[in-house]
Amino acid sequence: MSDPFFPVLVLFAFAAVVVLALLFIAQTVGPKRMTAVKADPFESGNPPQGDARIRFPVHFYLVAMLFLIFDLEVVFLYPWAVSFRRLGVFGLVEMGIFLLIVVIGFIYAWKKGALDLD
Amino acid sequence: MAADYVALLPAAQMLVAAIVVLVLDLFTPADEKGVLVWTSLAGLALSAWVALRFRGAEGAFGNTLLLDGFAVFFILVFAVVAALTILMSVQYVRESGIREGEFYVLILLSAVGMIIMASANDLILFFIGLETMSIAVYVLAGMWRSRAESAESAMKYFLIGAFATGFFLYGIALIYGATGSTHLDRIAEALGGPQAALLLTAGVFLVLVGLAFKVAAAPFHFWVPDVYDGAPTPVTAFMAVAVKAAAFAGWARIFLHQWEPLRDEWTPAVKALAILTMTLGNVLAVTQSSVKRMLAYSSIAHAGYLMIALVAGGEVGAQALLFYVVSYAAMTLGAFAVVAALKADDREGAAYADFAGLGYRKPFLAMAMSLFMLSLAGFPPLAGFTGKFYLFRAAVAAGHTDLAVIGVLNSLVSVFYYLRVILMMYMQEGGVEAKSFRGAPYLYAAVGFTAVATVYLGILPTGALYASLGAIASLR
Amino acid sequence: MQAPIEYYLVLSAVLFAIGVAGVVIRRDVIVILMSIELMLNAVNLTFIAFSRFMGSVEGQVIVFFVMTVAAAEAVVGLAIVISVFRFRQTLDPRDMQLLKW
Amino acid sequence: MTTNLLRWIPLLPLAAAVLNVFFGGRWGKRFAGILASAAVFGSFLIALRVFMLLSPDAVLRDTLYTWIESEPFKAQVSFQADALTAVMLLVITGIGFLIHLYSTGYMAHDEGEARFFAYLNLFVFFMSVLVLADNLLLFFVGWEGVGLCSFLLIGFWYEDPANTTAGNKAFIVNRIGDFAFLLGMLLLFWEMNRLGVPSLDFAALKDAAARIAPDTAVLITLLFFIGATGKSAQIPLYVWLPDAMAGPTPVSALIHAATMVTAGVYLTARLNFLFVLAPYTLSLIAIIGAATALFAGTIAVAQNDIKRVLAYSTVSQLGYMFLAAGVGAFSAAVFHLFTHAFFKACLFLGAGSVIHAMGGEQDMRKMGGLRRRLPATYWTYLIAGLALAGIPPTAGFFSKDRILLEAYASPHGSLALWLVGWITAGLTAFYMFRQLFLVFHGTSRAPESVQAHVHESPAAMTIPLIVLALGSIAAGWLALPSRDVWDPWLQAVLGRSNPAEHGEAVNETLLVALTVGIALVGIAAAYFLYGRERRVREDGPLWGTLAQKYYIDELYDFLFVRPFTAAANWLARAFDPGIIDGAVNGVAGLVRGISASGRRLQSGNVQHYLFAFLIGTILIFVYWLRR
Repeated sequence: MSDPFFPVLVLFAFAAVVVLALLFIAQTVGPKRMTAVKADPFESGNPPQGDARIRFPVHFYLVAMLFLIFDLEVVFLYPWAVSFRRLGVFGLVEMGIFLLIVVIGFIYAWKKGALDLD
Repeated sequence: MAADYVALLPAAQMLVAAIVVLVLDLFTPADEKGVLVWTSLAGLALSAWVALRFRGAEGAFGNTLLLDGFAVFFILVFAVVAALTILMSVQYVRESGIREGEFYVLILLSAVGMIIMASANDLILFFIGLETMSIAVYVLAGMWRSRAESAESAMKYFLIGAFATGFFLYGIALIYGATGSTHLDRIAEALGGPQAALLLTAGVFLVLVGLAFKVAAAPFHFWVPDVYDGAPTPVTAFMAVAVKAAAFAGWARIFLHQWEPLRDEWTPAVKALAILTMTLGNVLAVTQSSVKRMLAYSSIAHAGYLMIALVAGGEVGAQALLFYVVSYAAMTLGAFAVVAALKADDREGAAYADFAGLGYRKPFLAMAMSLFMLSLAGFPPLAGFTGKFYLFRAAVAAGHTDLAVIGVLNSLVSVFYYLRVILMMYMQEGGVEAKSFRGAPYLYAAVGFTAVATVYLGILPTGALYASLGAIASLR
Repeated sequence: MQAPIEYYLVLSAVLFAIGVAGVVIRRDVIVILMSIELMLNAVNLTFIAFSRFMGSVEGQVIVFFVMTVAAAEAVVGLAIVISVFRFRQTLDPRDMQLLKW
Repeated sequence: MTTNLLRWIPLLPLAAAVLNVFFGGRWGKRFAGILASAAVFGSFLIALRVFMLLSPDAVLRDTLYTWIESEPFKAQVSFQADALTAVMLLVITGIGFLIHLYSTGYMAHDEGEARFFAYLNLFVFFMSVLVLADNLLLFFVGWEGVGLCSFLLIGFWYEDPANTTAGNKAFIVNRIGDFAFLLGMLLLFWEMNRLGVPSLDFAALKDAAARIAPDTAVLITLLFFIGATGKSAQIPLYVWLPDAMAGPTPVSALIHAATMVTAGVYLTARLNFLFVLAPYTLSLIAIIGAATALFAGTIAVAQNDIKRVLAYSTVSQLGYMFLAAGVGAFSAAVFHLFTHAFFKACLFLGAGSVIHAMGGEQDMRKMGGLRRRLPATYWTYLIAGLALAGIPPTAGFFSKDRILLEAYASPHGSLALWLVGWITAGLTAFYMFRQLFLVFHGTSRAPESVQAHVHESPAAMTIPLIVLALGSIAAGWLALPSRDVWDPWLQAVLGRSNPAEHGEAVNETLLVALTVGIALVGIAAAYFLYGRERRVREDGPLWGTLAQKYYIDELYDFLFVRPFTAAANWLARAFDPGIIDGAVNGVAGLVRGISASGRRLQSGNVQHYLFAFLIGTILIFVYWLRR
């Protein structure tokens, strides 16, 4: 049992057991009296209006996509950052070009009005 | 270090052009979009010039990106085809409400992808080029926002494209596992040594599947008719010619040149694919009611003919392949250009009936279309015939006479649906009013250029043949 | 005690198969997109496994590229799906049959 | 020795023909006739010049260009003129010119005059090419050309369907003969090639003749002879000549009497060194010649159309020529050809002048008593008739007598052949003078309207008649027994065949007396039967069969023509649409069917495509692994 990660395994197991137990007990012991009010979607007290599945305006999707692109930009920045010293000027120029292209993409998106959410 | 960037120059130059057009588009008002056209064309011309200027520069990034004769040959083809597509689409795009700026940017970006594919000597680099091109073309297919068909065609192309990329990538992974590298030269060396045979075979096969999809070979061709029919005609032309040419470039470099030792393994499969593709493409084209859809099937059939060259292999086969790519490009682009000329506001005038009586209304267009149809069918004085001639000669020389025979029979079947267009144009009345010269000058320029090319390649093929021979020789 | 490479390969093959099945069977385009991403990740796993066993870092670098491409593909895929959704308000591929024969 | 004279003999008529075709009609009525006659006269002068230049064993040669060049084999368009060619040329151009002159009168009121003269000139061109050719290939060009012209000229008055069918009949029957000729030529070339001499030039043939395998030689000469029977109207391919009378009379005179029909005899004479190698063929030729002579003679007796009598007479005389060739006496055959050309042309032109006078009437039973009304025609007709019958002073006597002598005395000859020849001579005399008496003597049986305007023909027609009549007499004196000019002249080309040297010293004068006797008997019988009043009733079974030409035409029709057309109809109606069209449309339908069902495959559902992609991959992978 000298494997350093053994305690982590124990912790996982304990957490799983507790959660499942609570769910199970609530499910079996708790009373099940269904009433119309209880079936309503809970909107923190005030009566529910409209369909539960509201349609997100498309802009949310746009923002999600933009996030995806810049997130990947960061993915490439990490290894660059780690070996920044060794790469020297070459690395700097290279990453400069990469960032420039992405920024142009950002300007394009901004100019095309992808970001104004009103 | 400087040498590394020389080989990259054509691709980089094209990318810069794309970005310039992108930025320009942001700042040019709606009615002056013409400047974008000229900048794009200038960008293409510049990258072609750069490629020619630095031909033979030694490979960049440890020989993963080469600028040898082979790559330059294809770069020129891509540049010309992209330019013709832009010329073809100027009027078309304005009329159908497609955003002009993005249209040209995407064409340039996909050209960047193609250049990388043609000059990649590493599977992963090839993959990146392939994806750059494909993603740009997925969007291009869906640019005509006001038409449901365009969106649907983009969706179908994307789904199957991504699916095929999955297979392609899995193939690269397996080859990486089997040979320890994705660099084609090192793979070639490792082919001699002991390696996990099954892993390598599976990998090679999956790469073949990926390429076969891109080229629309038989079992993987189902997307072509729908996507080609739905997409705007200039994009269809671009897909049918440039994308296919890039895929064949990759196929030639990887399979014909690098994986020559594995010939006996992959040839039978490619031969089966070739026969299936040719026959299916021709037979299904017979009962098409729309010329555009017929041209889609015809492009499948011609992919089948091109695969004959792959099966033939060797110096002669590769030369036949390169020459046929050029002649195929000329005649197909021209044919699609004429179909584009028949577009009337929102309706795509592409059915056979729309072509009726064109001979009397627009004699120049009709004559050019007849040239393209005859050349596609393989009538002697034109490029199609010379191309097919060298193809079948290569096949017979390599001992695959049965392939040549099937090819000829298929050409026979193809004569029917090609000449039906001519029949419509000259012997029937009615049909759609095509664009006049004043209406679409660029389009007429494109049609003119391709018509001249079709005839020139037919009568004086030696120039193109010599160039393709040079390209093949540089592969060594 | 290092697990032999076959385990990893089998796992990635299974993942790949699941992805393929998802693409072919599921009736929702978004799920199809997800299955495609699953296929690509299965390939990533293969790359990592081979790179680990061959002791070369090349495989892992390749994963970077694959992930970027997968992301780009996903973005474009979603955009196309949205444009199709605009026309027919459904995500079922069987309704997208305007183009046939 | 080479010269560039020879080429003009054929080129002049050709040039005239071309001019007539394009400008004939426009430059006035007489232009066509004059131009055509001048051209042939020019050729005649050159032919004379060539005749002067030639000595018996000299050969003039004139090469124009290389026609076919395929490595070892080389066929050139080149002409040669030796003794034999000179004689033939004189006949063709000389008599040709006279007939052209005659035609200017005869065709004066015919609106197709330019076309007629163009065809006639074309004929003279082809005939001279045939005679001048120095290799078999060019000879064949001439051979086919004359066949074509005879077809064109027979069917000249194409409005009347009877003429066109006659033209077709002539062409088809000739084609059958030409087919055999072609086979012979190819076989000969095959054989020559085997001997290492890949050439068809007559000179080369002559040198290599000895080395040709005997049985191949027999086959070659047999095929050539079948070709000759087609062209020179011998049994069994003679049926076209009588029907050829449908053409204008000058055509009959030139083509179907003097020149074209003799092409077969010229062929045997030109290739005599081949025929000598095949005794079996020679005897066959002799037998067929004799049989044709007798057979045609009997039919001629019962004919009532003035031109048909002469047609059968020509067939019969050609029979004589082949009889001579068959017994090896080629120079006798050519001599008879030479003299026959004169008197037969004269007879035909005379008949033409009679028809012209009678306003197109050709049935002898409606003529009579023209002696006083057409004096010039009568006298020339009489002289030519005497020549045909073979009465002493005329040329006919010398040539026919020479043939009968050869038939009896020569090594290949026999008593039977002589006897057949002898009887035919009698028959010839009989039918000739029957015609003479019917047409010229007795009282006229023509209706009053016709008799009213009977008039002598214009000078343009009578002058040629007179010249030909004189020729019929003078031509004979070239081969007088005492001073024989003919034989030594042709000796170099045709080889020795003088009867005097071989065979028992037969009593020549007895044979001559017998021939003349039978001729006189024939004439007397004709006079007795037809001289004064017509007493004999021309009916009864024998007469009927003769009149009906032994029903040969009906027999051929039944044996060949009807089954052929039936088969053709069946092919056209049942086989072609059913099988061939069926197959072609079938395949097209099949492809369309597959295509239509194939289209269904394109369901439009993207997941079907993905599924197909997957299945495709699996199948191909299995196929890949199994290979």
